[in-house]
Amino acid sequence: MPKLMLDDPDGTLVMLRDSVNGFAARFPGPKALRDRRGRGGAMDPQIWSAMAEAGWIGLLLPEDCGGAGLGLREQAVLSEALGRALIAEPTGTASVFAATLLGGASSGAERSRLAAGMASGEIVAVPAWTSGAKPIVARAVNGSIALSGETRFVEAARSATDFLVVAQDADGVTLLSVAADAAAVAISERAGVDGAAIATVSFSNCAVPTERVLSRANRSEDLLRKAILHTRLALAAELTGVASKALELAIAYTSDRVQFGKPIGSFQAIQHRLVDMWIEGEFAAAAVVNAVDALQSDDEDAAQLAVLAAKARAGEAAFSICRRAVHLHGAMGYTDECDIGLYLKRAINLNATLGQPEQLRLEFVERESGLSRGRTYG
Amino acid sequence: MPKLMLDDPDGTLVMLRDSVNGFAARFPGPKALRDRRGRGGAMDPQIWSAMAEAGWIGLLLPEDCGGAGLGLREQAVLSEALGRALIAEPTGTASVFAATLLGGASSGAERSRLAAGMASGEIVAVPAWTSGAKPIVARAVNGSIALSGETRFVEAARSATDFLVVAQDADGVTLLSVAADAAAVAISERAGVDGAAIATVSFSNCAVPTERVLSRANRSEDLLRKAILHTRLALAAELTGVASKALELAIAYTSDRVQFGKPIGSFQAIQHRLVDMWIEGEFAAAAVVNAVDALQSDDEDAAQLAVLAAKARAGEAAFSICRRAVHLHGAMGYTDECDIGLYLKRAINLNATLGQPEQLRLEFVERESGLSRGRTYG
Amino acid sequence: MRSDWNDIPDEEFRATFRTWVDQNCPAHLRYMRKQRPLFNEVAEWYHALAAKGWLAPTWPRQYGGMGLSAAKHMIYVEEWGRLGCPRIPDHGIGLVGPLLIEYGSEEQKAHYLPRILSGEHVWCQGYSEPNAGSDLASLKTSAVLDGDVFVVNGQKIWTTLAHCANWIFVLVRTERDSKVRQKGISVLLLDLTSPGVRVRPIENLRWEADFCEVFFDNVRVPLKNLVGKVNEGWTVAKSVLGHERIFLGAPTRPEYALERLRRLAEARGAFDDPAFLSRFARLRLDLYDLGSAFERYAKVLRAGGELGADVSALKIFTTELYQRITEEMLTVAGEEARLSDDLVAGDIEIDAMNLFLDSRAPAIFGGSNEIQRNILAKAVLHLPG
Amino acid sequence: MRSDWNDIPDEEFRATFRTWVDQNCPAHLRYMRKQRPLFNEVAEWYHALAAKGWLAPTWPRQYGGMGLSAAKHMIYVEEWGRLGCPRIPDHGIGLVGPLLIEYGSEEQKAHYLPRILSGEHVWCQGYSEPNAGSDLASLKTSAVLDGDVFVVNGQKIWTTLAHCANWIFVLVRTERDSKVRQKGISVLLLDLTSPGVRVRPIENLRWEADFCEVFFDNVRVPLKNLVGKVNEGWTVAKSVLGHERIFLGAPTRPEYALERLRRLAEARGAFDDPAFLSRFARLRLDLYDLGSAFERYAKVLRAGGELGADVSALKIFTTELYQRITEEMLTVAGEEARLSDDLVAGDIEIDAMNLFLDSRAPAIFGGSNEIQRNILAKAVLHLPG
Repeated sequence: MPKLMLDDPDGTLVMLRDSVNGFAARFPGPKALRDRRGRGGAMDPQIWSAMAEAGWIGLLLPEDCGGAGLGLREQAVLSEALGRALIAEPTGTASVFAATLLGGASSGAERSRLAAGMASGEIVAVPAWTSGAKPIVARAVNGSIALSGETRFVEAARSATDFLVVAQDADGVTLLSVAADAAAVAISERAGVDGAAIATVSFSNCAVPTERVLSRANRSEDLLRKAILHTRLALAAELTGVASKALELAIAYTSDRVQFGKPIGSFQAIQHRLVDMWIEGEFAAAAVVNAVDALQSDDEDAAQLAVLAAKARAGEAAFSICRRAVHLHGAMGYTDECDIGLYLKRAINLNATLGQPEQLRLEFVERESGLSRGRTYG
Repeated sequence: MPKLMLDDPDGTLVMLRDSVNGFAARFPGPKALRDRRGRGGAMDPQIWSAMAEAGWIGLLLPEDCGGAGLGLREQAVLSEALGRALIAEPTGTASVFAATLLGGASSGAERSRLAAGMASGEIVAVPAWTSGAKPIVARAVNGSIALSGETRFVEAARSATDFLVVAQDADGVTLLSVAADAAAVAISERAGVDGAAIATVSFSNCAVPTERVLSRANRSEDLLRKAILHTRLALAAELTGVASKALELAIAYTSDRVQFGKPIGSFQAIQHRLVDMWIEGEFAAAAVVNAVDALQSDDEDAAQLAVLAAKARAGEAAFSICRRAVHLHGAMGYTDECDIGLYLKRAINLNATLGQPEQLRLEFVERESGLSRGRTYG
Repeated sequence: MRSDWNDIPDEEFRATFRTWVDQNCPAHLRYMRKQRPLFNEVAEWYHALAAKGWLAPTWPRQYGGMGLSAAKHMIYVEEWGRLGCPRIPDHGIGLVGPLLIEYGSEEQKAHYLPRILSGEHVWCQGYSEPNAGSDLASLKTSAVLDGDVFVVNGQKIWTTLAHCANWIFVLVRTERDSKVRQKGISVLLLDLTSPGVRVRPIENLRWEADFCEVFFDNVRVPLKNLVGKVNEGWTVAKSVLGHERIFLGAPTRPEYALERLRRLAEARGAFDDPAFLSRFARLRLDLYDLGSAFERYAKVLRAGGELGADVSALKIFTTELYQRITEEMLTVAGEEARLSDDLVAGDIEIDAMNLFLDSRAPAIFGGSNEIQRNILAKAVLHLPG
Repeated sequence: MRSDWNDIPDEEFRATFRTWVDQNCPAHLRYMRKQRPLFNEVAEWYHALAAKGWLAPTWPRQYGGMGLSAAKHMIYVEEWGRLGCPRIPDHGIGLVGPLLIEYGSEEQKAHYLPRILSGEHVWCQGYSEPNAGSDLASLKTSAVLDGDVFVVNGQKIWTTLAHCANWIFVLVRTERDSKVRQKGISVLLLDLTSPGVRVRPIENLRWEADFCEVFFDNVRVPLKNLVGKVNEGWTVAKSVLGHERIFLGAPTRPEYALERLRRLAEARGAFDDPAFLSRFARLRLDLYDLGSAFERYAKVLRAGGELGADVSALKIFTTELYQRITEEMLTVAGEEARLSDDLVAGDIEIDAMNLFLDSRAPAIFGGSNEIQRNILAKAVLHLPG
């Protein structure tokens, strides 16, 4: 099955994959995903702590704030494995995005508090930022900072202990943390397709102590760009895992299901379709590996292109493979009891996060042709 | 095989189809098409006269100028049959377009001369008009009319006896005929994909006697719109015939060709592809029938939409069916000796004439939504 | 007694039908999100149709039907759809009625037909089994004759609306050893309230239960509930769909979905993006041409002809178009494609995810599109075996 | 004697190779329209490579080759492509050489290898027959031993460049009755100037003849021209493609075509149309990702590994991408898509129709994409038979 082919000289990657498999045996992804719907989309604190205990939350945090000092190769393999196992916690945002922001933030007590809490699982730090939307405005008022505005599509908002808010002040972009239970913070949730609630988080003149500022203009802009880059990579890897497992399920089902005296997987039209799905999965895996490699070079332009391509390819592949896998499961695939539908729904969520393929492809060609060098984010 | 399903109470349509089959036995389409390449793309006068003799040239001419008084149903069935038989003469332009222009022109000696000559095959009247291009300019000079400008993508220019020129004068659009051998007419040819030469015809202050004016402003605009409408219908019908025959050839070849001890047409992946090709062909035929029906109602808007849809569908279907049919012929399909490639090339020509599918579809939705009621042609 | 509907000109019939339906179908039942409402949810509309005598369009008038020709029936279905009337549990009307009228005994007709019209009997259809889907003839649910009673054991699946039905017409194997698998199958009318019957609804991808598993554990069915001859049920079972196969290919679903896409795209400003417009135009033309293709087959019916296997082209095209339209909705939805909640678009809500998930089903049910292509390859293109 | 090429760092090798090729490959031979020039058309470049010792990249150095590793060979091929060097008739270099080096006798190696390098022998490959294409093992051309001479009768087809070759290595059936069809096949080296040989070029869709039919009528071939053992030629025949299978999936053709599409689109103003831009972006990303996928297999070779059946993914993707790009060219060409002449785009000419027609071939040759999918289904996905 399609898989990220990365050098693994010291066996770290094999260990990571094994530990996810062990974890999935204790906390099977499909069951957790179904349970989450019953809870109205809130995170399962037990699963998140166990993930933190395994060292997966804030994997990208640098060692100077208690992180494992592991890099994007490890994150990609972890995300891929989580995708395969359908461990559908908000790893992309509440771990990768958050850790990239914190990792580059100014040293200080707040950064240390958040980083340590993330790694231990006690703090759930959820980024509050919407691509392309009107930014949250930060004003200095009486020695504290007042935030106004709203962010959309926030995952796990109700489970957050802190929001990492990207706001606009007079100097540019500023990054600060806000206690999730602050009075002037309002959360309005809607049901997500894979059972996770997706929220709009509003700040109505919300007062934040200046100690909670994590990074100021210029630096924050770079940080945000980097956080998007890393999160897209992680999402692409997770999508690749989802796609690969969905393909595996489709192969198993069609090899098993007998009609007209033969497994339906022996019919040539089904075989060719499975081969096409497999090729898409292989291309997704290769695109993610290419992005991992590019991120390890010094060429930021090349890395941006590679990540755009990887997220676009993996998103398209996962959506398309899962759709066809559902179809190949026949009537069974149309039931909620069959896991394959959960993979489809997970693929839809991840594919729609931080840019669908069409948008990413257009950004790629614009970037490459230098048509719009001015755009920085998204 | 896909076929235009039209009521045929008096058997006219069956007779038309039979007569094309008889003709094709005398003048096999693929052979004529190969011969034409050897002649540098010029028409075969013998074939054109025989077509005129059969009553097919100027089929749409009204009875008042010597036409058969037959209508678009008959033209559609004729064009479809010619497409099937790959009788690749410029029927769409030098018969349908020309006859529609002449049929609506003002009565007079020139109209009668041209109509009679077309029907007898002695005159080859070729429309000289380019969609969307800078129009030919007509000025009154010393009691005659001087034409300047050029038209592109003119078929059979070298074989024309007269050009039917759509020109712009001070009052609007005027239609007139120009002797093809007039001194100030220049023809520059390029090779077309199906062996027919495609020309640019230029008029350098070309003097034309006023007797050659066929129709003046207002009326000419309507005429041109109608000519485009009829020609697109005829092209759509011809494309449907090309598609249907290409599918038939692909079915015959795959039913015949044995590999691994079985005809390759027994392999399910091939069967499903052929079924998809057949569905496209059926939809093309249904779209053309719908357009024929719509043209017989009084609702011109509905007719315009139906014709746009038919030309788009038939063009896309023919191109796609022929491409896949070539592939299904394996290495044989890649040779010039095998007829299937000629069908592909013919489909490319007809599909590119008077609007490719993408353009026609956009025009359809614009028309339907009333976004651009201002545009009249093309 | 009123005159024969088929003698009325089409447009007059259309107007008459449309006017009454528009006035009598309750507003709160129009354009329901649910594709398959339960009987109780639409009972008032069911009874209103019955009272008017318009519940059974194709049954002969002697049995309380309208006796419509195929052409008139198409108008009936078209107007029904255009007015957004809900689908009623129609297995009794559409399947059991015609089955009994063709193969049932006089006693069976006299007993069952009025009870369908009154709504006393709500029917479901027991064909598919876990290992007999596309390959229906491999069904295993058995019926063994014990005196004048069949004892039924086995399981059916994908039994639509079994949880609101009280009767099932069920295909059973009455002869195990026949060489031709299509032999040895019989059709029984089975009371779902009999001891030994268990119905389990199955939730679908849209978190609704519209089909069920039905288990039979020594269920006793009187011999008189056999339809037609014993062991010759295959012909009976296969016969129930006549000209109605055209409706599997009706443009209704993609038509509805495209309109929703248009509204969503307008609300999101997507029509300002020519790349979207280009994709929309393709979908729009596919729908338009589907109308032309549908008309090609409808003409055959109007002329009194019968449909061949080629009508499957419509089923394949319409179900795949429906999917492509709903996939485009998710593209237009952008980040909101992550939601299962409906999307707000101006003053209406668009059920994008509901439609996307719903569109997964028709390509499978009623004979998967792969099976349809197999049939077309053989029956229409005559490709080698 | 120069040092081992494989000891030189990759980038240094690349630079050395590139510099010399750029200086020595004649300008008029760069970026030829013809995919498959005849020997005479590129002879000067062939001899220049031979004189430099760079004609046979993968042959061991003892036979006059460069002895390149798979990794270095990839660089050789990449730079060759980037500089627009013409393909030379390479059956001798790429197929016959490796075949003889692995299976040939010492006499055969000593006789034939130098004549390949000198250009005295120009080779072609006689595998396919009219009824043995995808199903090669069903070949029928026969060779019957008559003393120490094989008498060959039959016909080959799709024999690339046979009309400029003077030798053919040909698969023949030497044993008619074996149960396993792959048995009883042998490989012969056959002089095309022998009596009884007739070569007929076949014109292709692009009105060029790059392949031929070859007829054998009692052609006499000395026993010493047998390669390997009699009746065991299938293994020999199948072995000649090793790591070079990766090049069937190289992005070269779509890369070239996309650049032409870009130029045409610029000249026609198509980039102002966001709908085109959206389609272009998809093609561009397909090409970019093809590069990533190619790299995944190239890494295996660089690490000294061997390629599995999965490398066919590249062949399928690259050939179908090539087709989609050239189809888009015809869309951009608008009414001009009717021309077979090249299209004027600013100061260059774009061979849109030439590329469109050329792109029909690679999806068929080298094992049709259907055969590739069959292989992948079995060998990689392990689907049931």
